[in-house]
Amino acid sequence: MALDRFFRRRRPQQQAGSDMPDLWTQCPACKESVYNRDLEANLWVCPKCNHHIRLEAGRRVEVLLDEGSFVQLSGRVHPTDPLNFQDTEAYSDRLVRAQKKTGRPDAILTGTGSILGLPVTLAVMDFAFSGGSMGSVVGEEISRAAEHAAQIGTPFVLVAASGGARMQESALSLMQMAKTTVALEGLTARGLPYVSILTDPTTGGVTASFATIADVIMAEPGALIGFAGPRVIQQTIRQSLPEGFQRAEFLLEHGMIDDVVDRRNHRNFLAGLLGVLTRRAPDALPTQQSPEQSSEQSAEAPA
Amino acid sequence: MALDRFFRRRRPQQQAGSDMPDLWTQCPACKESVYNRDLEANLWVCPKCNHHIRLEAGRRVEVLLDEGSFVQLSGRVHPTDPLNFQDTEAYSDRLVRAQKKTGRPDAILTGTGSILGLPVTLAVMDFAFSGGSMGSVVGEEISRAAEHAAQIGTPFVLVAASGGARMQESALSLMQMAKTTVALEGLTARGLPYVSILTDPTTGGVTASFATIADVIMAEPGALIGFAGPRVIQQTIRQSLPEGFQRAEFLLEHGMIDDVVDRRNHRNFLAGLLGVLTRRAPDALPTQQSPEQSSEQSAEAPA
Amino acid sequence: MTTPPTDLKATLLKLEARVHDLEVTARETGQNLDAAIHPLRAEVERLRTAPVPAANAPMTRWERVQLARAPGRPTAHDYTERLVTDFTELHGDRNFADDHALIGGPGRWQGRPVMLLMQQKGRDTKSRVRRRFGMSNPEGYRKAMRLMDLADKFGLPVVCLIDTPGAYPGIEAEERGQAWAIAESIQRMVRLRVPAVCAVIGEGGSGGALAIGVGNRVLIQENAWYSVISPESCAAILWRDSAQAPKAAEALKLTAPDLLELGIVEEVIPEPVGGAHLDLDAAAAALGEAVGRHLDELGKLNEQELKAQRAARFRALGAFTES
Amino acid sequence: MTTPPTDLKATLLKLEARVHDLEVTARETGQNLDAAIHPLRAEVERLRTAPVPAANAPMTRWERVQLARAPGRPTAHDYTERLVTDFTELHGDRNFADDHALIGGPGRWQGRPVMLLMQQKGRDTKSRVRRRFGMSNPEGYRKAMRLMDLADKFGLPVVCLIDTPGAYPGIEAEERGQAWAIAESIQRMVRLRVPAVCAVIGEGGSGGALAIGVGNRVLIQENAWYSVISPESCAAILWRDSAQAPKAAEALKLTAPDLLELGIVEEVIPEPVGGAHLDLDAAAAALGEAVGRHLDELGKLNEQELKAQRAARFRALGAFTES
Ligand SMILES: [Zn+2]
Ligand SMILES: [Zn+2]
Repeated sequence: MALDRFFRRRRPQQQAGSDMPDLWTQCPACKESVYNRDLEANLWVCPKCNHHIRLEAGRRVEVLLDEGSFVQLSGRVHPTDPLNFQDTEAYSDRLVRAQKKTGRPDAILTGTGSILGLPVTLAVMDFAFSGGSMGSVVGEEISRAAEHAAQIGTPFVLVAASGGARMQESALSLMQMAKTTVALEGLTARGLPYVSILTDPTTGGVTASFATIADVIMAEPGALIGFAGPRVIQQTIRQSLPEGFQRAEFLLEHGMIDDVVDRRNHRNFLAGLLGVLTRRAPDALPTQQSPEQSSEQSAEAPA
Repeated sequence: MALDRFFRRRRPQQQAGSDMPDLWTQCPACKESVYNRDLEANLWVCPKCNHHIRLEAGRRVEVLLDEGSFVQLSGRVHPTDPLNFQDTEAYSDRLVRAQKKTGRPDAILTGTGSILGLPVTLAVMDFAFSGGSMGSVVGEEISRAAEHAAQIGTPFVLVAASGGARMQESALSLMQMAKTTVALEGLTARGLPYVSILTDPTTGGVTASFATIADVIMAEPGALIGFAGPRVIQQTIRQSLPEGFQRAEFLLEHGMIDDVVDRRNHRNFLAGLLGVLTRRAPDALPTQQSPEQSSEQSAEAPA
Repeated sequence: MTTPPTDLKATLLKLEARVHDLEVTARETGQNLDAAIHPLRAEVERLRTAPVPAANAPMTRWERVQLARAPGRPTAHDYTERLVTDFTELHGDRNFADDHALIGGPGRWQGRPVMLLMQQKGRDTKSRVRRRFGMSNPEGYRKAMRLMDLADKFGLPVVCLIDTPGAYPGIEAEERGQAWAIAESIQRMVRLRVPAVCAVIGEGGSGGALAIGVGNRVLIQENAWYSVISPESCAAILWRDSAQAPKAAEALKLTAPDLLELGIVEEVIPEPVGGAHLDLDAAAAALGEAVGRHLDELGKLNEQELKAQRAARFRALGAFTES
Repeated sequence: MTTPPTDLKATLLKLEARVHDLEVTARETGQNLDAAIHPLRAEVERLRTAPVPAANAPMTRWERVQLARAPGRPTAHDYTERLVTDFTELHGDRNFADDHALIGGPGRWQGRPVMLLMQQKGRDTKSRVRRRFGMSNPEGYRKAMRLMDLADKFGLPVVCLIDTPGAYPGIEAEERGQAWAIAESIQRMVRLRVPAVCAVIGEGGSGGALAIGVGNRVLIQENAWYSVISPESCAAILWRDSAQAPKAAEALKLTAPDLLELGIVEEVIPEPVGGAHLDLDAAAAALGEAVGRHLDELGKLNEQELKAQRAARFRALGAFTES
């Protein structure tokens, strides 16, 4: 099976940039304690309850790309405080704090690499940085990454994780929704695929722009995905929300996403899909998914 | 008001081809008897209950086009019986009967003319001929009319009235759905508007092809419009149908048509709309509809 | 024609053996395997009682209609499992729902990158209900259009496997514009810039089938049918008695050879003697070869030629005289 | 005119300095920068000749937000009644419903054939409820896209009148893809082959406004606002107290002059002293003139130029430094 091969190629190991001070991690969903080493080997999916734990951007890159293939593009663009925004704290102070916490200039990491040998350009939002909020820098880096993909002729893969647009840049944040959309046009012009992966949570202006105009939209199981946040909706309608509302599975049922894909199958899914969309010859590396493998169809016994 | 002008220009009169043996007609909706002369002056809309009485194709042309402007295109194409179809009656006999009844080769009348001075090509389905069913001739005449419009550079207006595809030509009837769609492409290529008017009833393969891919879809009040007939649906779901189901107003609410337009306003509506879509200079003939004239908005008092 | 008539007997023996195996396993393991056993048993029963076509006895049109609908008839999945690799099912119309009666996604048709669209009836009672017996709601056609957009964008030929009694006739389907969805899907196919090969593999029911049937080539399996209306509905209207369906089937001339003669299809794809269900591998091989051959032929045409050929093909259909 | 005179003076000085800079650059590089210089110069001229507001009545940002929302504030209909003839409202998204919060259709903007899209809050309680106070469901944006398709097909410039607190935050809106509809509408505007002029005439609330705000020119009335979030919601999140909305409004810099300075809009359309509601005809005249002028200017560009200009305009927005 393809999954076996995947794991054979990616043995657990100590990662650069991801220190593991604690031996155990408590799963936020089932509250069980899991060995960090096991968790990492399982791509931070809880082995007990299958909960997909949120990933810091660097880890996401490791989960998706072939080992050692990542070449970073982002990092030179830094945020400013164009409105001199001050709430209970100055925006500039918030920025410094988030930068120290994450080691990144802003909530975005982009670069190139490969997935099962297939070259891609990748953009990963970092929820750890200010809730993955989208300001000018996030918009600019995503735009540049999309343009880079078009220029070098690779598919573009984006991992969304964001609470929405960054209030502290007001209308400038809002405009990133249009800006990124403009930048993605280059991929369309060159017939290159764009795949987005919606992870927990993806809401607001990010869902309402680049994240959902992808050619193919994947989502991680259980991810919260929506435009308005659940609290806002509850305030508006003053009634309780339906079970599973705005979760990935809910959106699949409502026709909004192409599939809910287990994190441990992302690489296979992407390689199989992008191989066909780019009309590459079937690879020596078999990444075959025949129709009966999808969860939906396995429910049907042959007649 | 525009309506007054309309009536001034179209006084009741004895029409060529429409003999009126009876002095009175009973409205099929409210059962009131109405003077034929009054009915004609009111464009066969019941003055008592506003019911839009079904129109024979020739009358429809008179209702829509400027007096004397109609030049017929259709008439040279005649139906055959390609399958040698025989049910309780031979198809060929059915055809002869319908031809005698209507004086037309098949359920379609096409031609050119003008609406408040604006040149159009027009196709009108004739429900009186075999329930307006679409076989090869209907498909061919509509296709030719659409192609003619593209060739001479006029908008195309189609009045639908049909129970659907004609069973007696089986798959050949079905293919008319694709054929007419192909023929309409010429209008798109030349940037010419296509407006359809759905009248009572428009169902089946006609609704599921040329009638609903118009740039603008008008419908007459109360017209039954749908894919499956109400009886078929009732048999499938074995429950009663909601009030007003498949009526023009229902479809407007469900976003399927552009507007429900009273027959007495068709000419104004079309002239105003087509004038803008073809970017003609505003005419000397005022056909203005400012926003507050729509029924919806008149409900709102200015603040 | 690939399978000799003796194959029916062989198939029956094979199926009976499998039923027996399953029953033994169920006993031994204590597992309830009824979900697997029942359909097999039903199929055995069906084959036993099915009118066995003698080599010299051509089937009536009505018999073919029944064969095309038989529960054991291979579904689109049976073929794609054998013919398609790297398939990624893409879900949803990005508007309202994911329809399970019409599914699709990119994959490789015997190695050729394509966009696959297929009507899927389901293979057991539960999935048949979920897939509405292959009758799509508007969302199915809207998903199809979305996938056609992707096909055009990435230059993937479109392969459509048609198998539907018709579009679903329900209240909600009407509310959400069943007719509109079909009409727009027809138009979308007319506008495709890539090759499109369609194959009717079971039932080709009316507009619901044509919605994904506007191909550069339209093929049909030997025992499939394609018509403007089902024989039952036709009989109900014209004879005022749906029991007259066999008569209607004759009158409608809806079988593969009829359609070839009428110019509605380019080619009839042979099935094993007795029907595709008797030798699935052979049926799949014939379908794979025919679709693949047409894809290869169409691959030589450019966008304009493809659109022009498709338009001309459908523009020409119809029977009339001119005075 | 309500801008405090000191701000006006400062703005004038700034704008004049920019005009001067551009002129110098043009001379030095030999580049023709008229396209950039002319709108700036026009704005300088406008500000110079604008009626000077009473010195004792400067409005705070929060006061402007309240003015933009006041029930007496003219709605899109108030303007189109005065500026648009031959209007035909086209209904429905051809998918699910007709949205009453976002409406549109072809008409003549002071004689010019255009496709009009407008958010409509309603003018009395009943119509406000029916129009969800200008908050569209996804169907509103899908209708907008359909009308943009028509605009492209018939070469009609698009005029958008923006006035919404935001897209509707409801269960059904989420179920039917509110975010998707907004994202697709933004993309649809990016792809327009015709000129698009947008004007914020009241509230420009977040993505719900931007969905029809991706114009070649974006204008804003003097007392309108445009922001990534409403002051109340911003205050609720950042101050954990929506009563701090006035503070949030200050911080968000969401007024017309702010947006001009940030480069979000090309032009501030003057309103009668005290607000557009005090002299509807004058307000309409100013709106009509500004939109019409930009339409005329854009009419000189071809499809490629229009798309390129619009793309470049939005691609350039953002504030960052580069190491
Ligand atoms: Zn867990
Ligand atoms: Zn009456």
